Amino acid sequence: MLQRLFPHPLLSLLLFVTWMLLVNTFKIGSLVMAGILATVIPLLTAAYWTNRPKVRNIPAFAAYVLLVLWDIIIANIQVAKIILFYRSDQIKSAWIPVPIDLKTPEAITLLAGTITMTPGTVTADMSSCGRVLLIHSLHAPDPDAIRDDIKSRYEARLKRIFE
Amino acid sequence: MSLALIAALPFLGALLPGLMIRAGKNACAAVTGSVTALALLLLGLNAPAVLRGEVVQTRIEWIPSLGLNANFFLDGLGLLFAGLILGIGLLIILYARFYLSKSDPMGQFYTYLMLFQGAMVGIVLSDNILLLLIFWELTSLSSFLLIGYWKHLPEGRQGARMALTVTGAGGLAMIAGMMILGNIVGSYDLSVILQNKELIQASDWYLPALILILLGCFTKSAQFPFHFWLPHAMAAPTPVSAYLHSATMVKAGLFLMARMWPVLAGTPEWFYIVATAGLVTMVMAAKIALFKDDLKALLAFSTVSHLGLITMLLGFGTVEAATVAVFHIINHATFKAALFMSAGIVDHEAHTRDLKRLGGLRTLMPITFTIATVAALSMAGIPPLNGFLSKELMLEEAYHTAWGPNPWVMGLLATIGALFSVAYSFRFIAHTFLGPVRDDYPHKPHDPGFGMWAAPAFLAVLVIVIGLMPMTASAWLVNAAASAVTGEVVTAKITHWHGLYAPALWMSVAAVGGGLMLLGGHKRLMALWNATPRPEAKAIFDAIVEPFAALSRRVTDAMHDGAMTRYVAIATLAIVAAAYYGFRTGTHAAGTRELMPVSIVPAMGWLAMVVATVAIMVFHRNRLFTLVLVGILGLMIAGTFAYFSAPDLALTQISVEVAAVMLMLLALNFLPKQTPVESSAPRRAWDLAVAGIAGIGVAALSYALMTRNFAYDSIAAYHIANAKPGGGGTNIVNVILVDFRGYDTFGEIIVLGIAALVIYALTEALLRGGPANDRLLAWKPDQKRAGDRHPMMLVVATRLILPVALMVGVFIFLRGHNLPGGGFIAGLVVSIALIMQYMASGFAWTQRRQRFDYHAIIAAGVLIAAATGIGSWLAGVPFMTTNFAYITLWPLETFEVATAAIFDLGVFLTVLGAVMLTLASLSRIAIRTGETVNTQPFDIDPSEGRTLDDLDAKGAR
Amino acid sequence: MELLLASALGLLTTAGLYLILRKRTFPVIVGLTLISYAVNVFIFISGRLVSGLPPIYNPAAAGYADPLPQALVLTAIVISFGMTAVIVMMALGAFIESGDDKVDMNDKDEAGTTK
Amino acid sequence: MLLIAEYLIAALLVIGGIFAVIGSFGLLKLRDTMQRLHAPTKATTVGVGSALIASMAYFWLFQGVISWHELLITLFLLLTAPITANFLAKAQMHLAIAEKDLPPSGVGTQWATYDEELRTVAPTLEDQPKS
Amino acid sequence: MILDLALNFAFVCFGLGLLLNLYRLFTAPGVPDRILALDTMVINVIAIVMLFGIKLGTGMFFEIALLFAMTGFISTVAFCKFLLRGDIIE
Amino acid sequence: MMSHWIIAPVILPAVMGALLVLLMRGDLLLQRIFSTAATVGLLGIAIALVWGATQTPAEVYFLGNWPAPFGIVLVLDRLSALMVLLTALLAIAVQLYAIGSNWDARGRHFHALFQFQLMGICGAFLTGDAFNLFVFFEVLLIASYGLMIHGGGKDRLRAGVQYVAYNLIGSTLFLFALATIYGITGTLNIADLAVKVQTLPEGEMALFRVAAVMLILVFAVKGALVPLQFWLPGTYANAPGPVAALFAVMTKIGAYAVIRFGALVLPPETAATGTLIADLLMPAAIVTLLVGAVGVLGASTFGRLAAFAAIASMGTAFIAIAAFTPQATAAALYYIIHSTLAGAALFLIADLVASRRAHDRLTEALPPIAGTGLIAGLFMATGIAVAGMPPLSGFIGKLLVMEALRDQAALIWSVILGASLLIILGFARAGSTLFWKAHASGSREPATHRPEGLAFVATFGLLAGLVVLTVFSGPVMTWLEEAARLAHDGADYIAANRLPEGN
Ligand code: NA
Ligand code: NA
Repeated sequence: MLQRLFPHPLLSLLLFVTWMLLVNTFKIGSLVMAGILATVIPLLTAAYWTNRPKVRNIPAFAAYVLLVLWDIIIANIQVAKIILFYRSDQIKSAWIPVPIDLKTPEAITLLAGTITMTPGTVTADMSSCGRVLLIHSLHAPDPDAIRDDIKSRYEARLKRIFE
Repeated sequence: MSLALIAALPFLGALLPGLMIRAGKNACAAVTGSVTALALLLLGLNAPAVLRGEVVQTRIEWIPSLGLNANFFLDGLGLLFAGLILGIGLLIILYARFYLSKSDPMGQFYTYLMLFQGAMVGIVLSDNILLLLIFWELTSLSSFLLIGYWKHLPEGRQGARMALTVTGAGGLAMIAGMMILGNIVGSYDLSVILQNKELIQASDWYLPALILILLGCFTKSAQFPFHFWLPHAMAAPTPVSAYLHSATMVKAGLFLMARMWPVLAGTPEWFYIVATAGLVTMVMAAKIALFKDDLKALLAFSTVSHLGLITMLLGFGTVEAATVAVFHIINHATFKAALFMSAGIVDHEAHTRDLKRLGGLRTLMPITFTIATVAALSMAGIPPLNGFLSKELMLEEAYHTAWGPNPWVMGLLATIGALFSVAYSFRFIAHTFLGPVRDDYPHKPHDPGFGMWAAPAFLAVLVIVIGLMPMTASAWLVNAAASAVTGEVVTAKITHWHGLYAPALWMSVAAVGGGLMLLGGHKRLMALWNATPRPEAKAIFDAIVEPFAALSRRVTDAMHDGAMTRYVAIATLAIVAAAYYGFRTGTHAAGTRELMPVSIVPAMGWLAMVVATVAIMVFHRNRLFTLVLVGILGLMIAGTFAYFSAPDLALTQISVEVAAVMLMLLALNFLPKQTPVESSAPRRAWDLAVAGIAGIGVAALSYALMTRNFAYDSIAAYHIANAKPGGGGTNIVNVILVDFRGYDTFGEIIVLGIAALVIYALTEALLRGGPANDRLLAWKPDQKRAGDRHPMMLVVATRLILPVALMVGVFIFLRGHNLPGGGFIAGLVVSIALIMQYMASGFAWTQRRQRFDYHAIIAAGVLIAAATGIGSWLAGVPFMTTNFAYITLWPLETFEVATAAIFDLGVFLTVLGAVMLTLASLSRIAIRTGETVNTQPFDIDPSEGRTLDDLDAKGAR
Repeated sequence: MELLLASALGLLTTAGLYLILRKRTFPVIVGLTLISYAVNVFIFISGRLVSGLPPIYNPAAAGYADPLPQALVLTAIVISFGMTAVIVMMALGAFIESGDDKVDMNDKDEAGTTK
Repeated sequence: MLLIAEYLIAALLVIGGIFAVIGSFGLLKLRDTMQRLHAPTKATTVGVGSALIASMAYFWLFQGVISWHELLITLFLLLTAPITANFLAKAQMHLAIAEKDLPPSGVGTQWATYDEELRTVAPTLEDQPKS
Repeated sequence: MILDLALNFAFVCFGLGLLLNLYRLFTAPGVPDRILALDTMVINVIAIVMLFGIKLGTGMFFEIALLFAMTGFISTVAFCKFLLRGDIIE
Repeated sequence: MMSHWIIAPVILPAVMGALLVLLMRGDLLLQRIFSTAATVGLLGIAIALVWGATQTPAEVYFLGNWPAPFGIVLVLDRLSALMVLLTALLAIAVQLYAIGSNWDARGRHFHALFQFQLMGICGAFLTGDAFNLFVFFEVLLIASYGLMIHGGGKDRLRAGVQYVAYNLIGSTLFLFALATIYGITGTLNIADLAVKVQTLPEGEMALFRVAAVMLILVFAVKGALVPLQFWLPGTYANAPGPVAALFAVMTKIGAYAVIRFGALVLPPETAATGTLIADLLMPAAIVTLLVGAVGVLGASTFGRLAAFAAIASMGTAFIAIAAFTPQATAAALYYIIHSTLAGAALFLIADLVASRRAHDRLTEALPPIAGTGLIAGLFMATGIAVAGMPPLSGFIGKLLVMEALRDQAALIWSVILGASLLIILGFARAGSTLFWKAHASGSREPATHRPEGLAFVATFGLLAGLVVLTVFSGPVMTWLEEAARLAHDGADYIAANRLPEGN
């Protein structure tokens, strides 16, 4: 019953919070409304999200988010440095295939997103089998190091969270 | 009442033949005839009074404000003409019964005939010149039908058209003339107009009115130079010719000249125009008649000639001449109708009317011969027949009338006309009936049955009777009619012998002698005539009308050739020019409103906007880039709205702009991606100039507006003051939308709903079998397509973004009444969120997961909005009167409940449904081009074991 | 600021009309979009320019931007959106039916066929 | 306290502004499209992020309103930037980059953007839905 | 005071970014670059709108910024999908 | 006592349109029944409104219960009631024809669009608010777009694109005009506008004149006034027959609006605009009549002939309107009623012919069609009406217009009468080709065609309307003169709005 009422509990939670952020005031009425919407909207959209992933380790997920936020700041400073201080011919861009072990689409997407938001890398494409991500690196003197860094710093953590 | 009934009877009678024709031709003719007879009877009942000198009147108010009333009056003139029309009409009905062949639709014929008869009777009985005009034009129309009765004959069609054109044009001129007359007098009633001779003739408008009215008369009576249509009308069946072109319609012009004689005649203008035209017509038409081999053509031109004669007499403007004119009208009607019918009998029996193929019928058709001879001799003016009497009187009048300083030209020409008249009359007899019997008639001729010759015989008897006893047989009628024409009491003295010294006697003798001489030398004259080049009336008419019609077609087609670009350029220039004219002719004061200082960010936005706008003009051929630029413009305008305190507008602008760009992208998929260069550089420069002029106008207007204050307090002050207390919302814009001007919004959502319906219907039409469908089935994408239709990242992100965006939609909807937002923006936000879902996994996939009835959503939206409005009726207040209340429900805070919110829900649903239905339609078109529907949300799913590796392992690849 | 807006509006109108005078449906539709942008802003400025005073009722507000033109613009935007959707689809339909996307039609050649 | 806050907000604004300029500048300076993709997807998110946080702080400290919803925009931008980059990269690959100029995936399959037969992987329905 | 200064500095920065994007839009070698420039423009505009909110001390601009973010994202994806597949909602 | 009936002509079709979409979109028979019922209902309401307008001078319906000029008002006076009645009458004929000829089955949503079209038209006639007039213009336009391309097809869609594009430009102009008017006067209520324009400061006059010109030109686009008439032939000739017939009232909306604004807000006595409108309108109207008449003579197809006849009729109507006197306006109204019915009949007949032939070109004859006699009779009668020949109402209308413009007789009368001649000529030639020449073209066997009883009933109905109009011209004119007097006087109209003092 509860399963059917809340097909995506995490989504419901997210929506509840989103509503409170949107209304920007803390009132009982808002809470009621948030509750209603957090129930109804997942029901309405459940059809488009059938195989929902299980986040097994929420603290790890939180830690991952913080890590990524920090990396984003660092990444920005690095990119800024490259843009401002490197001559064009000094920038060594590279395409890097990164084989991945993750299987759930959500995890893969999260990894791909993380890669884009963090130091000098953008997820450009995926292999037809879904096993390899194609990364473009802005400045990659050592492509292998970047690939290993991705696997150890992000993928391993995501694997713990999702699988 | 009875006069109106007389005029109405033929029209009522026109309905009967069509009904009666099933009962047989005799019944049809009998019914038609009895209606006419009844009308004649009614006329007869009024006759005694009229002959006593009274005027019978019937007045029925119709359109008093126009002065157009169904007023009828009957005086001597009316009695004469009505009698002729109905009497001869009766004879024609009889004659036509036997004349028409089996294959001719008789019901139709009688219907047309009765229409015509009614119109004629109407003309002569009208006591209102506007009413008269109605009947006048009706004769043109009904004669058009009668002349074109034999539709398979091209002469019939052309003759009918020519007659309609000429008499129609004359009729139009007459409308103007009559209206001028009415405006001079201040009444359209004839009986009033006829009392105002001095007023009319003193008016500056007298001459225009005279000319215009005479145009009508001359065209209808085929007077020079409008005589040419009449012979071509001879394509009509002979009964028609006999009726229309001898006895009645052509006399309508004469009737009108006679009718208006008291107020129009007597001036030099009248004399020179009317008498001259009549004289010229008389002589010229008589001459032409002499050389016509077609019996009916001969008679037609003779008719023209005699009409000219009567016109001339009326033109003299004297009481005596007018009296003669009246007398000749009677005489001409009798002998000419008889002649036409005789000619018809000849044609009917011998199957030809060509004088060259006739001759010798005297012994084969003795009865016809007798009738025709009597009538023709009368036409020639041979004593003692009635034609002689009026001709003598005519010559007498002509002799005594001077044309300008010249005293004898009138008499001379009149004599020459009479001379020709003698010649063609005798030719008619001689070349038809006299001479040896031939053996090459197209058909063996013999006299027809009694039914067919009865009518002409009756007329021939009349010719003789009037001829022998004019005073007994006709003077009473002539007197009555002539008194009516002249407005004086006329007592005609008609005698055969005016004394040896009467000039007319010798003129007559000269005419008969000369006429016989002409006939004697006819062969040589005919050769001479044939050798002389003559303008052919039809050729001239065609030479005027056809090029004009062709020119009309060229001009019209060239102007309206579907060149939209030119239409728009013309419209633009016209609008700017007119607006500029309006501005220049008014007083203008420069604005005094304080300007707003320029700050840096708006200046940058302005620069972006200017650059993007110019870029669109420059790069518009690259369509995708154009859309990107449109996106920038939309963004900048949204920013402008935001900057100048219009948050609702900014929200709406940006969401509408995205939806529109999406739509254009979807369409662009099927369209060419580039616009080819099709205009020359000068053309582009011209277009730019046109557009630039309008642009300058808009800039100037907006600057002028922005730099001044309102001339009056804006009504918006009321909205601001009442939004919260009266409308229950703090977002004044939203309160205006759902409350103050909710009715606008109601219309607006219906526009949106209709748009979706139109798009849906259009899609259905395209997908129906046909060229469009074939083209779609054969459609090939014009650009290479990448693999991976539905990349995983977007699908996964959408799983989060969609719910959040829906929530944002709800948020924007709910707060709309108090803060920027509302149903419309919310509808668009939700639509855009759904579009994202469609982009992620495809429309069809999404629709299969969860099907919405978009039609129902639209309709529900409209109905909810309408219901909110209608609901207020229950409370006894007008449509769309909103209500709101503050409700406190523990433990919640006090919240507002407003009916406006329900209305806004209707808006929301309509917007949503409309956008979705549009997308669904586009998607269906795409599917018809061969697009497939995916069963999975994204293409690559490593978790489900449907990867290429697995497929490789299974050997599927 | 008034001059900036006026000039931008004039330019927008010019560009819009220039595109409407092109011979293919696509630029014409874009042109119509541009002039509808122009007129929307024009309606808006008929309430005169005000910055920082949104028409949201607030007892402390120093004044308000004229809300009425804003409401009118909203209506106009929505309507022109519907119109744009329709003409886009009609242009697409005409293209699919005839195989080209010309705006002008030769009425003389194409006229007269039975509907 | 307020002064510190003011400096903090000012700093955030300045940082945001600088990053915005850098991001947009990178768009001009960098050599090829793939490189340029890096600049705005990162730099501007921080730029806007700073501005948004500045806004939050401003309203919190100066107007006494705890304004959370700027956070929503920041999160939204963080969530969508990778998708945007992914699509732009795919578009660039599709239009301007030959498959042979890219390293192989190493597992024997093509990169998805170039795999024209990919849609055979996901079964499709050929019939047309009735609406 | 310092806040005003910083605010104006930020305005100029984001405005400058906007103009640089515009320049890139026209000089771009390919369509993806143009879309990228447009996307960046939207982000800069969002920032400007928020700064404007700070300047006027009103939260009125939040929804505008949010909607700009949503629509900017969706149009970018739509343009790219168009380039990739032609039909954006196939 | 405010009567809710005033808004019924808008609400009834709107609700019915929505219900048709919601409940019956799959069932044509139900659509036909309910849509026709709604139209009949509309007619009943219209009759009641005319009755009501005859009893009281002007009645205002305050939407949302907001006072004028702040809310939107509907105004029922003789003029608006008349136009609603005319719309309803025409609608019934057109609807019967569409059903009888099966046109409504050749595409989707015919009846829903038809109802929405009626809603838009009635809304435009009834509104007392300038911006609301724009909204309802758009409603009726967008419905007309759908109806115009009903059934699809290459030419129709291409012509449809032109029609839409041209009208979008018109709508844009409308908004420019409204915004300028609002920007000067600060009001949108028509009555309020009329009051305020009287005291307009001199310095504002030039701008206001620009707005007035733009506004009238918008109506001129709808009314197909030269040089803004170009859209009409392609649109009408390519629209489905019954739709073109319904469009007969669409051009009249332009005429109506010019009368409403010209008489109430911009009369020649107003200092601000003076005779500006008349000065621009009259020459344009004269040229319109001539362009239409020449077009009738030169039309290459029957459809275009009918379209140019429509243009000519608008020329005549605008000539009368441009005089801006009550008498001329009454004449214009009479002529509008007449030309709506006659023009519609002509389009229906064109469709009867076209549906029985391979083409409707007037340049070549085809064998006789089924029912030639009947159709030719209808054609002749309609031609008589359109050309302004007696005895039908066209003649009376023409006389009324001429009589009302006797001050400018030399020019106006010549133009009207000359145009009549061209039209007569054009009709005679067309009829001869369509019906008479057919008999000479060899085959005497008429082609067979499915009988369309209802279609003929509809066409006859319109002609019967003309006959009734003719016979009862007297009382009709008396009624119209009062309508025109009230429209020009404006006092009742303004008083009914109950505007606040000194606002
Ligand atoms: Na209310
Ligand atoms: Na709205």
